[in-house]
Amino acid sequence: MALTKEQIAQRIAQELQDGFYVNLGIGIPTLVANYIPEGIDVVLQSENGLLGMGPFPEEGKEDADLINAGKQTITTVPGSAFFDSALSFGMIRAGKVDLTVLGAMEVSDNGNIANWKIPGKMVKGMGGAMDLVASAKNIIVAMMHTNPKGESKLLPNCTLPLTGKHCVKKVVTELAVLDITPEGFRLLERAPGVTVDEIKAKTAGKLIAEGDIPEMKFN
Amino acid sequence: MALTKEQIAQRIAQELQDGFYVNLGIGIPTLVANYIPEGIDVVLQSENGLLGMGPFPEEGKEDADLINAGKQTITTVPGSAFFDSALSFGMIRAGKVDLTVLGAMEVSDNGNIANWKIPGKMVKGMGGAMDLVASAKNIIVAMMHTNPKGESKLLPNCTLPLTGKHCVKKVVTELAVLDITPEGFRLLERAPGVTVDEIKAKTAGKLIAEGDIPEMKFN
Amino acid sequence: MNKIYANANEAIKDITDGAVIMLGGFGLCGIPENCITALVKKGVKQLTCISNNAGVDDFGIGLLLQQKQVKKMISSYVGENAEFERQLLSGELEVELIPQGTLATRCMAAGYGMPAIYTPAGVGTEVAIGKETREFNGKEYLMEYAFDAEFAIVKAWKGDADGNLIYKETARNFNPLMAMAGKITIAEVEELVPAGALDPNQIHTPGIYVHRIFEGKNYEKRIEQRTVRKQ
Amino acid sequence: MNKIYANANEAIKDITDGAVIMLGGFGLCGIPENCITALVKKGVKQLTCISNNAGVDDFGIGLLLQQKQVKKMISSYVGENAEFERQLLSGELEVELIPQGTLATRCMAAGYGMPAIYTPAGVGTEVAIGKETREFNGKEYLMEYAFDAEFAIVKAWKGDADGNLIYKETARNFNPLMAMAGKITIAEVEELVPAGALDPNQIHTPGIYVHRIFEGKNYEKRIEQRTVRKQ
Repeated sequence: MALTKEQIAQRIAQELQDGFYVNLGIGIPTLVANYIPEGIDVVLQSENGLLGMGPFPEEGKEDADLINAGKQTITTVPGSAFFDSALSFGMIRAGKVDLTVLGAMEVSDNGNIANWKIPGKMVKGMGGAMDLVASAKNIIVAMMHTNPKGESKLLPNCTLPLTGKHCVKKVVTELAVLDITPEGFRLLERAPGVTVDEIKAKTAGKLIAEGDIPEMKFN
Repeated sequence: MALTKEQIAQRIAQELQDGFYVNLGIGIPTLVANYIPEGIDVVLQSENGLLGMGPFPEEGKEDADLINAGKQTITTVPGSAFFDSALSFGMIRAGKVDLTVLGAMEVSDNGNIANWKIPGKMVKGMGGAMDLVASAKNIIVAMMHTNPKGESKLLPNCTLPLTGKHCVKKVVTELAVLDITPEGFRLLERAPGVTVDEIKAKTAGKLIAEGDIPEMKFN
Repeated sequence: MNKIYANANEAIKDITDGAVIMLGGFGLCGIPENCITALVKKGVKQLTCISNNAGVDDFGIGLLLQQKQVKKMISSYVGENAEFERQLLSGELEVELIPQGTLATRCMAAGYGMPAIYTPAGVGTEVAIGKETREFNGKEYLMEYAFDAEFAIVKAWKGDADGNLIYKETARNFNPLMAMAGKITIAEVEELVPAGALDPNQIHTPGIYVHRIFEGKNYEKRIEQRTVRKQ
Repeated sequence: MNKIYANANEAIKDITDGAVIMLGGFGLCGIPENCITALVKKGVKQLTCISNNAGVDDFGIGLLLQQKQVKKMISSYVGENAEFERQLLSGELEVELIPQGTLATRCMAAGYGMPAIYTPAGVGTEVAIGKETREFNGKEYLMEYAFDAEFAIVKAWKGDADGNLIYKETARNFNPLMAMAGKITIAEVEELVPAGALDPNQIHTPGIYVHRIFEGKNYEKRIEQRTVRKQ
């Protein structure tokens, strides 16, 4: 059965390691924060100028001066630090952020990503996405395998304007976990009960599915 | 009569204007701080990371964490701010410092300056001098007109390795105040009792002395 | 040397039609509310605004857009603004979208006297069109130029008479960078104190970068996405 | 994630012969005294030291020079050090002198992931020899590369368990810049506190840049030029 968005986040959270500094994008990526494995320390970076982002505030404790990159009210955790936007992207550009998780409209089998613009429709802007994808050491894309029309979002080539080239390392969808390799998407895991054939059918880009592909495990 | 070093500093202090941010080099330039005209506010920048440098501390009040670029113990004034060395040279490079006063071994009549190295002798390094001369909007050199051997330090060309090119705007020596113009040193003022002929004799670079050259005035 | 102005109207008095101005803030967080209101009141037009966002319809830079005072926005993200969208589609408004880190670093470059910087953001995308690229250590970078703005308008938490500024939490964002970058920098602060009242170790923007300062009034500090914990 | 080390000996344990290390401080102000002592004790040799100054004969980096542990110094000013002078003239020691602002900005560039920066410092001088120059807005600049150092060793006033650092007065100098620039950054602090004990608004170096931290001991904080007011 296909994963819920919460389960996609939960599966991505399994990639976290002790001591990781992590930037989580808007949407499914934000949910990853709810599934940080017990016993490890992960520090969340918000690119508007915070290391050590905590959960949303309790009702009545919202602080207009304390928001995340999605403009949501947030809190801090002990050991947090504020800084300006240049230092924020400086630490991203310098490779100090260990993992970036973000959403996408399209990913191609050579690691290109498109997630900021649909020509002809309203252009909201790239925000920090281009900086993040150009600099992050490790980028995981969290998205649905297909768009609302049922068309694959894992493509041979992105059709939308690119956010960055050759940068995505891994994709987690409601159906599968895939690595981006020089040969294309490599299927690593299937959602419980989802067949390799279904994943193949919904993946337009080059897909490598060798041997026995295990099901994802959740605790 | 030739000026004392204190008087050179005093004459340079007349160039200060209200609201100026000023960087004073080591030696005679440091003395300028003692002659800031009454009624104007001048903020001293120390390139090791301080705006709002105050006088030396009282005996017993020295603080090892609070020094100037000459490694001397200092104090702060109200409104001071500390910052790192990159921001310090950033504000210098961005032209935010209104006036830089520094010493020199040689100045040429096209505004070149040499003050950091004597080949064959010990090389101590340029410290912040190259950054300052390359970026300052307004550079005044405070120095003696001749070296200990009696040779002019105001030259057609510097003989020592340069610190910067075409950067000096004004020179104040024990004998004269001179502007650097496209035509060479322009004599603006004489030290009290010093003749134009003496200044001419001691200036090896091109010297323009037109009309009546007034004596410097001290309060 | 007096940097203290009575209010926003006085501080922005010489901003005229066609000016290039930077405005601090991220979303509605840390925006110079008093100065925006004063710019609306003054009715200055044809502005080029460098700001990470464009406010919302009825707050922030949205107020300037409503009055059609903005000729061009240079921003990284301009979503959630119907009047903005209308003006953009009708061709009344020019928009230059640039990556957020590039926006921040181009401000910083101006404040540090660095004419250009290199960043990998936008390589291989339409952002790179017409820009010089260069490879360092096997990675491709774009050369981006320092901003050149006449005015920077920022909002700080505390400021002193010498123009030293301290920001609060994530309301810092672009404010210290734009404060460094303006030829004339105007700071509005929630609390204006005498020189010497702030700890010199804790200054975020040294006063040398700030030319005018005033204590703002009636901060609304609107929250764009009020989000609270599920109980 | 534990960044806390017991002492300097533990924190520098993996620095080996031939390492490139950055050392914070300006003169003797804000230098990592404990780590320098530990490096002397460890006897590691052939070091390349990036540091604004080279200490004095019997303190700071001078202690490493005395033991002939340094192969090369990259500094802006190396005066007042007789042993240094002897080694330099005898050819035992290499020295690369670079302008102070260039030194600082090359550290910053590393911390900001910028491969190179432009500065006018040194244009037309021997510092420019062999370097690429470029004109922007009618002014000539040198291109200077970001530093690439394995270790940065810095000294802060206060630090917390997550590696966040606060510096005191002019002891800040190069420390936050080098802290950003090291592949592995080691911070010694006068006071180590639990995470959460420092005000997040006041952090100079965010912990993401700091890999190891320990509370130093017996700071001498020697004054190089004790100067007092004339009564």
